Amino acid sequence: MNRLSVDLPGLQLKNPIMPASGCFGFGKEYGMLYDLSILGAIMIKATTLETRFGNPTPRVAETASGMLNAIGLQNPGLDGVMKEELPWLEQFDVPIIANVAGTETADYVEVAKTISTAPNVKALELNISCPNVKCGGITFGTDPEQAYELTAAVKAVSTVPVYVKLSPNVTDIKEIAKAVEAAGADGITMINTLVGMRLDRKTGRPIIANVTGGLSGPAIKPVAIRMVYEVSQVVEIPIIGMGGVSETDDVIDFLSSGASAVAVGTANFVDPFICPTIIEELPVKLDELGVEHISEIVGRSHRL
Amino acid sequence: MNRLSVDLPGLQLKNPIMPASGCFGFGKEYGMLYDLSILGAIMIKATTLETRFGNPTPRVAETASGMLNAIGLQNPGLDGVMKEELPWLEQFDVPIIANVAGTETADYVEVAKTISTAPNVKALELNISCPNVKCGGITFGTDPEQAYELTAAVKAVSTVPVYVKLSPNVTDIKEIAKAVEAAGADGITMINTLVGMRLDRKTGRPIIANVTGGLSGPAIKPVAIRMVYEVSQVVEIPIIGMGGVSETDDVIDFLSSGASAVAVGTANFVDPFICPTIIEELPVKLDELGVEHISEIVGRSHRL
Amino acid sequence: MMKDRMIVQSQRKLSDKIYEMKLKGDLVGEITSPGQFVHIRVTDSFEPLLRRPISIAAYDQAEKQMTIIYRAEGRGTTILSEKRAGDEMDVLGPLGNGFPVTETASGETAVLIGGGIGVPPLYELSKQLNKKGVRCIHILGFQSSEAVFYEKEFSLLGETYIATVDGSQGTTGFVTDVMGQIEEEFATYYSCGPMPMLKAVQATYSGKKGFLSFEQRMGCGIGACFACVCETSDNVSKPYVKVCSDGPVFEAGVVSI
Amino acid sequence: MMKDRMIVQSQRKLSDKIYEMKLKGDLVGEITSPGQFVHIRVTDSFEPLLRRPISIAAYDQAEKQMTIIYRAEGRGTTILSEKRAGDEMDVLGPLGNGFPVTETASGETAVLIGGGIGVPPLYELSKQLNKKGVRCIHILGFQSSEAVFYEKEFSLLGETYIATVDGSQGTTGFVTDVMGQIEEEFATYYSCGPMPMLKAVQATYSGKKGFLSFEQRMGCGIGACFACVCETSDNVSKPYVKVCSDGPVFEAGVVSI
Ligand SMILES: Cc1cc2nc3c(=O)[nH]c(=O)nc-3n(C[C@H](O)[C@H](O)[C@H](O)COP(=O)(O)OP(=O)(O)OC[C@H]3O[C@@H](n4cnc5c(N)ncnc54)[C@H](O)[C@@H]3O)c2cc1C
Ligand SMILES: Cc1cc2nc3c(=O)[nH]c(=O)nc-3n(C[C@H](O)[C@H](O)[C@H](O)COP(=O)(O)OP(=O)(O)OC[C@H]3O[C@@H](n4cnc5c(N)ncnc54)[C@H](O)[C@@H]3O)c2cc1C
Ligand SMILES: Cc1cc2nc3c(=O)[nH]c(=O)nc-3n(C[C@H](O)[C@H](O)[C@H](O)COP(=O)(O)O)c2cc1C
Ligand SMILES: Cc1cc2nc3c(=O)[nH]c(=O)nc-3n(C[C@H](O)[C@H](O)[C@H](O)COP(=O)(O)O)c2cc1C
Ligand code: FES
Ligand code: FES
Repeated sequence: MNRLSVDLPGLQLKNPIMPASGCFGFGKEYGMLYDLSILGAIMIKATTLETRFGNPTPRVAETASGMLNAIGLQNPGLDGVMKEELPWLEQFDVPIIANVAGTETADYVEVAKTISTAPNVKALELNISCPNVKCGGITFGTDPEQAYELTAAVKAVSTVPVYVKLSPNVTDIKEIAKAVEAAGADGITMINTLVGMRLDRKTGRPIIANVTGGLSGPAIKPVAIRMVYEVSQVVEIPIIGMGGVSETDDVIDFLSSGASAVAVGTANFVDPFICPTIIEELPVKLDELGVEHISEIVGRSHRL
Repeated sequence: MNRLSVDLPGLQLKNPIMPASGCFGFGKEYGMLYDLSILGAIMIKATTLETRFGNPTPRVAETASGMLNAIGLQNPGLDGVMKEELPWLEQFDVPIIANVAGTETADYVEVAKTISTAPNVKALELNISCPNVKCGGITFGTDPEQAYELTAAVKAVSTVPVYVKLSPNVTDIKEIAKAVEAAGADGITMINTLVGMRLDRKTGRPIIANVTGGLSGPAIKPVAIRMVYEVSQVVEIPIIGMGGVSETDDVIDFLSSGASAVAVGTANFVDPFICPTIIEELPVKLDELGVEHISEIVGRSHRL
Repeated sequence: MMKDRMIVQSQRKLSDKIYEMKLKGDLVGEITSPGQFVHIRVTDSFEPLLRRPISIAAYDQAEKQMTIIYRAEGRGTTILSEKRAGDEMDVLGPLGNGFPVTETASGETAVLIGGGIGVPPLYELSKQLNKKGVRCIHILGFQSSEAVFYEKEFSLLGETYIATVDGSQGTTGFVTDVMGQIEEEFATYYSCGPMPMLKAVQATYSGKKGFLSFEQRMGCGIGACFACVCETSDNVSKPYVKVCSDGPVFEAGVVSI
Repeated sequence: MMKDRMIVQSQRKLSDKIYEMKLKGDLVGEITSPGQFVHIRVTDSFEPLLRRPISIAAYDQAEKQMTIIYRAEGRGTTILSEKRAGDEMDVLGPLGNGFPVTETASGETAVLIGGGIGVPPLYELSKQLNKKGVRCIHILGFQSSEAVFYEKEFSLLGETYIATVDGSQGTTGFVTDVMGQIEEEFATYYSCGPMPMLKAVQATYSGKKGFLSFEQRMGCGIGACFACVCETSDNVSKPYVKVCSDGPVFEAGVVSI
């Protein structure tokens, strides 16, 4: 028996660890460092209908135990991803979760329809929470009705299960979660970044050219854990948790809070081998906790 | 001329630095370490109508560059504050900002009415954003209409200017800010803590007995700066900024983002002398920036 | 109370994960009783953010030197264990109210009961009691023989019984298992250790005059933040006490446990 | 590219805030050209979080040793400056594509123009060009005489002109003020420094074959995060390049500045 295996809609994962969207490109760079087949899955960079150059630089700024980014969904566009990136990833025995972004429902639908047909794309991750694009993105993620509509529209065309990625920048994340579940979402991924800002000490102006950026890294973990804890108690669909995962203990925390699998974002920049390291250490942690299979700790923070 | 003086409704501050509510008690403890008269002001611990014991312990937990707390507004109640705490503080030449909390409008009104008559209370800070009490508190801070009603009710009875303390746990903080301004608030204080959680590594259960707690410290500074930047551009009333201030440069950041004065919370626990240290270092910083008076940098992040 | 930049004089490993560190600085001059603690900032960075409360295990005012003994478990104490002689550290203290040596008269007997990292403050206490002419009996509980420390130091100050949970040294079980075996009369008891142990000790010695040192997670360490409160028993006038500034030592019966 | 735990061999202050550090490790064996950089994790904690990109200033593959020169300005580089010989550090590299030594033939002349902390990678470049028989002229710009470093080292490799903004050493003004004075013919130029300098250099030597090394704030350092992109000029087929993996060195004219 594989002690780390996780079964989710569309996804048979060898282990619950996957790089988070936007922090791993389309795998090529990290593929030079280790064999991508060891990963549970890969969440690829957001794909939009057209090629996007993204925001002006500077696009990143460091903060206390965190970082801000405002990449602006730079990507080669649906065509490029279908013709180059996804076929390249086929050499690995790893399910791909395609992060789908857009500015209006029609783009999302078109990207979802096409990308879900790629043989290695086993699930979609609907990005309704990107804080770094002017229109679209986060507005779908902060209004339960819009989130419902978009999810339903994408579900109608996708040939693979659809996970919806939630924004933490809301008064009540449970409402959004329930709305996307009602619309037919197969799972939830959470959280995307918190909107933040850093100023240049000399000029007093924002460092990020886009003014605001998305805060990620260990700093946001307490907020992410709280939200997974809340949402996992009001929805039936599984959650892939993320936000500040930087070491194996953090994975245990996310699973305990109610996530079924965990994505690693910013930590890849700090330690490019973090995913393989965590995968290696997980069985040791299970031994320490006296647990046979990783699923046993899912939701133990609120289980009776 | 005093290069650090700041004039705000009801408050003539020697300098823009004041301890944040809940992080300085009623001054007695820090008063053993330095002369409280050097401070710009003091925001005292939340006062409720009745004595409150607060939440069970553990009430604090450390997180990456931050901490969670769920004190639960423990305080000696209006009577105790009026009879013991405020008179004790009269020995110092420092304006007091009284943090007013409650569970329903009537309590807020009663506390505000009485406490605003204390001779050294120069302003109220309406706490509509405490995440750690079951009812009241934060619910007033997440709904613009409720925030409006409560502010108007308190304004009607207070004999001193009223500042309203905003919660960051909302989809759009600008709306709440505009609502309290419309209700007659004289100023805004922001931000209170983000709701977060930490689990025990062995049991997987929440460390904080109250389950969730409020996240404060350097980790939340990027969110606070972003929110002050946003709010200061949509309201005319002044802002007292806070969230992660730990060194003099952080004060410059908050002023640049649009705050007129700055409160220091968690950092008092890390360095009990942080307020006097910042007050001493500020003129040196102004020299470095080539600025004569501190007011010149207020809002420079978005000034043309 | 003062904030001092103290200098690390020495660091040595005593047993599994347990370290003894000696520190020098003016702060030592302000210590008034055994059982007070210091609040240590282990790094100048903001991660880990909070100070760590650690008891003063021994002090020498002439030399301006004090000893702390701690378990390197989490992030903060691990960083502490990496300090070397000569390093400087930001220490706030002495904090709180320690064990009252005055409550036992010369010629009387005191029982000192410690568990794990609750053992250290009893060392200075025993030294002071001994100096005063009090006879001390020590009962020290640990997980296993690998965790035991300062057995010899305590033995020099009085009879010393060890209990280990796994039975690898001394009595198998808890300190209370040893307590039951002691038949001598004593005037007072003093105890420091985890909450369940304090509870058991207080119950076993109910009716006796005793003093217990408590632990709570702390924020400020000086009484301002209300992080470290404990409810008091019904027969006490205040509804709560703060471990950091009212304690950490309370007379048995004061804190509701 | 590899992640190596390199050992600090030496650390020394060169001038105001500027430090030279020597590091040893297997990573050195993979360096292929001057102008490549390493991505350094200055602490094992998560604060500061991100790695810092620093150019390789010199390397010796036989000794597995490399030199970096950096300015201790912000939080990360200040921590770097506190390392002592014997300390270990997590270093990712070598990263990126450096200066093409092959673009200048033996017997030809190259002009190397550096500004501030852009000077270090030119040192290894000059060593390699010299070894090949290329004549090197160095133009190095600094804020003031206190900031000048490696003047002697460069002088040993060729004519070396210094410009300082405040005129306290060499020519008063910018590197471009020196460039105007050089009348000799040269085959290529190589430059590293702040963006305004690179812009001025490219404009002054327009039409000449040149190579510029760029800086951008980075996330991953290996091409995955799209933090460090630059727009390209209209005459290039790709709309953007990544400084970390396509650069940091680009032929003049490629990047839109
Ligand atoms: C008055 C007092 C005296 C103490 N004396 C000693 C002593 O002499 N020797 C010793 O080894 N330990 C002592 N402790 C316990 C010690 O403070 C904790 O073990 C230590 O803070 C844990 O820090 P960490 O970095 O290892 O753990 P982390 O897990 O990194 O700590 C995270 C946070 O939780 C707090 N925390 C975790 N465990 C405890 C605990 N048991 N008590 C209080 N706060 C905790 C930390 O202070 C920190 O804020 C004492 C505690 C108190 C309250
Ligand atoms: C390819 C490359 C090579 C470099 N080579 C050198 C060198 O040889 N010597 C040297 O002194 N400096 C070099 N730099 C600049 C150096 O990376 C920054 O000075 C350094 O990262 C600042 O870190 P800090 O901790 O001092 O500042 P902080 O203000 O603490 O930095 C905060 C964040 O901003 C980033 N940052 C700040 N300034 C810069 C900058 N100028 N360029 C890129 N990122 C920045 C940091 O990496 C960090 O993520 C190089 C930069 C690049 C991109
Ligand atoms: C540089 C960067 C780029 C990102 N790009 C995307 C993206 O394209 N799509 C998306 O859904 N999330 C994106 N994210 C958010 C991450 O997937 C993740 O939700 C977030 O960073 C929190 O996890 P972390 O703290 O582990 O980084 C990006 C994050 C970073 C740091
Ligand atoms: C232990 C603790 C207690 C607090 N109690 C209160 C309170 O009683 N009333 C209130 O308005 N805010 C309270 N706060 C919030 C702070 O005033 C401040 O808004 C917040 O901590 C952010 O600032 P900081 O990051 O500087 O701590 C408390 C914060 C802490 C850490
Ligand atoms: S730790 Fe702040 S009151 Fe005790
Ligand atoms: S730093 Fe990530 S792509 Fe260049």
